[in-house]
Amino acid sequence: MRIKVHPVLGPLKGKATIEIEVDGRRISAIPGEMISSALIAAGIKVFRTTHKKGEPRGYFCGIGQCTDCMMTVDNIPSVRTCITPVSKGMKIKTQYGHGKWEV
Amino acid sequence: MIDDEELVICRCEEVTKGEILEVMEKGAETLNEVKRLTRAGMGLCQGRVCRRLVMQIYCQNVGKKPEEIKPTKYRPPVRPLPIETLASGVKSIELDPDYEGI
Amino acid sequence: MGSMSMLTTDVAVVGAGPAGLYAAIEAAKAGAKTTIINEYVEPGGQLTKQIHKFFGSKEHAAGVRGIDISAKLLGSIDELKVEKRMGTLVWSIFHSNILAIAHNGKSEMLRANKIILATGASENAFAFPGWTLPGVMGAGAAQTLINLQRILPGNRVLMVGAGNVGLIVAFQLLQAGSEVVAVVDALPYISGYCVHSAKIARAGIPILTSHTVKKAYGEISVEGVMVVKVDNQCKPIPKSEQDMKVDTICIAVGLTPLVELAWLANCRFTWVASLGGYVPLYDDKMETTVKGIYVAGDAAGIEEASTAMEEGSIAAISAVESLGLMTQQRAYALRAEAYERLRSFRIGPFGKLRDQGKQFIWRERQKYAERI
Amino acid sequence: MQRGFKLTGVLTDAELHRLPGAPSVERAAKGPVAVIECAEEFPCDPCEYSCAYGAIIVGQPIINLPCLDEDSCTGCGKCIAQCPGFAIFVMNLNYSKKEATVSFPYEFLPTYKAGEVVNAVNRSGKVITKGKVVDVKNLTNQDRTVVITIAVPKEFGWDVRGIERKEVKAYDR
Repeated sequence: MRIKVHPVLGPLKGKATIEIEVDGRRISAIPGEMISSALIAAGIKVFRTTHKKGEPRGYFCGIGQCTDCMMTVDNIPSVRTCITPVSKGMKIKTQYGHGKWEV
Repeated sequence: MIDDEELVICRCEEVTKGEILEVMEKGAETLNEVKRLTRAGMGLCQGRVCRRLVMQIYCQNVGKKPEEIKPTKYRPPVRPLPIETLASGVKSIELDPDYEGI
Repeated sequence: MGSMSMLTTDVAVVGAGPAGLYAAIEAAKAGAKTTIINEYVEPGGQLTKQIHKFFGSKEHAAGVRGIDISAKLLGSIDELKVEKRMGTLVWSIFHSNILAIAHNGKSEMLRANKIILATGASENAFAFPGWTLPGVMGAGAAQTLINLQRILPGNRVLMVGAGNVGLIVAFQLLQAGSEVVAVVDALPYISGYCVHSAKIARAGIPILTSHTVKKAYGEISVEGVMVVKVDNQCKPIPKSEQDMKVDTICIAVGLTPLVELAWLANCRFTWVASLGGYVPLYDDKMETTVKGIYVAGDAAGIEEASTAMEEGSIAAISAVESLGLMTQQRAYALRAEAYERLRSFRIGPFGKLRDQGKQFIWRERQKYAERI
Repeated sequence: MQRGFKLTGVLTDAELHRLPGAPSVERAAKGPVAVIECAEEFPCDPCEYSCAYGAIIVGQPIINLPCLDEDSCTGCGKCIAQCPGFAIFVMNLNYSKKEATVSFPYEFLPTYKAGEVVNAVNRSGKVITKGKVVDVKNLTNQDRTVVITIAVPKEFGWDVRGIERKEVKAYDR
């Protein structure tokens, strides 16, 4: 959910003018925001599953330290979505285990 | 607390508290040994999340304070980056022949 | 290795938070060629998400919001023509004076006469069954989401940790529009400032001391949490469980100085619990045991933004003094002033512990100097 | 064992009346006055500079608890929005025959308008009475900290310290 109004930060300035694709589903995003933000705004919480136990993981540290939020972005696996900004037409996939390079 | 053995400590390598205690029981003496035998702290985040937790478990188990033990080592690169990026910088460093590394 | 191009600078500052920005400003003011490097695209560090008004004195912009202090400091950085390398990570230190930096897929070497490490801190983890479920996150991570990204992490939140970070972020979650179900802390008392706990209490949020998380549960993300009362030994008290329906759990159980680069540079370290863990040894000039490498801010021990700013200045003053860009007398006088201000910050029930930590580091530094 | 505000986050009456920033019961009975509910020594002094009458003294060292000079305090309320800790309130126990007013800082949305009837809360966030908004100030120098004044039955003057936030749903999403 986006915070459209805020008592200190005021109204939300960015507009969700671009579209990205997540596992085939199209969602809107604000140019410049991080991939993880667009996903959470769209209600998506599970970003990947782990390689040993297949457990779901999502946004955890928010500053590119923990690697829990990694997804396959434009066929490149293990992209840290919390510090990678969205771009128009970006194709994002839930990553299973270590992911696969799909060239 | 229940589920203690099953508690995941290293999120990246999915190492449990039970596994850490097990290698210590089998003879792992230093933190470095615990790390290498369990792989706790050797995954994607390189211990950024679990380093302190592993150390706490280790300290508790050997009955020592953090100041009395030897921490695990850091090695470059200390930030995650593609090997391709790393290689692009090698050209520009004059390696000192006497330099013994970190 | 024909076309070796090494970047050079007088003073390299790693980290553009309060300590780093102050260091860069002070170094550039003295005429040093100054380069400031920051991993994140946006400089400002923690300041960029601190929407609350700061405590402190006039000199430290008390009463001004962190976000606005950041904007002001960034203005000075630009005015003083500090070279900014944002979105750039430092992945190693070689030979005590070469920083290996990477930006946009390209790695370069930066030789700096003086290096100031103002790399800040990272959030401590707290492991409980279910802590890997999506919906569990650092309090700082939640703060980044709400104040920087303008995204609500969830509707119902449990905050774990009643220190200042936990209390402040809990309040900011309310401001953003989340419901905070409770703030819990295993300690038998609230370790954060009373003014922060009072704000939370007034908002009707229970602060449960001597309580911890037993487990979080949910199918694919957090659906609820079992909170349990603990005794003095932090042991759970049977049958004291409370089930809370939440979709988000924030962890605020302290910070650890982020000092990987100082380890790589072979700086000597010591463990100081009151300052957050391993801290490099340094002297009253903020210089580590490796000549030319300075440390400031949370990287020199977890403290406040205001003290980080002072330490950043002290480190930079000492660096430019050592470069011959400032007279000894002037550097001495400026440091004395800074320490005078720091002294008034490091007394009282909260400041005292940190002061003792700092004194310990200086003593250890002295002992080390005598040994070699 | 910790007691009082370190355990609950809320000042007890005894703790409150011991504070150097709290006015005496006699002074409070006379009319508008600041109540500075700042109980821990940490470095902070914007309140001192905010007062045009010199009624708030922190002095040196900066960790001193703010001390209220209750005879100099006019209850103007300029200090409320300047306290980064939201710890200053203004109480007017003489607002009318039956009512007292309490002014407090507010940094939530949506905000309130004069005339609205609200649920007034005590330090623990518990609704203790109904109140009516009599003033909402949002001046530039308050830097986005709104100061709301509500009128409540006189006997609640010492206890009311805020209002129940409006439903989160009221947020424009």
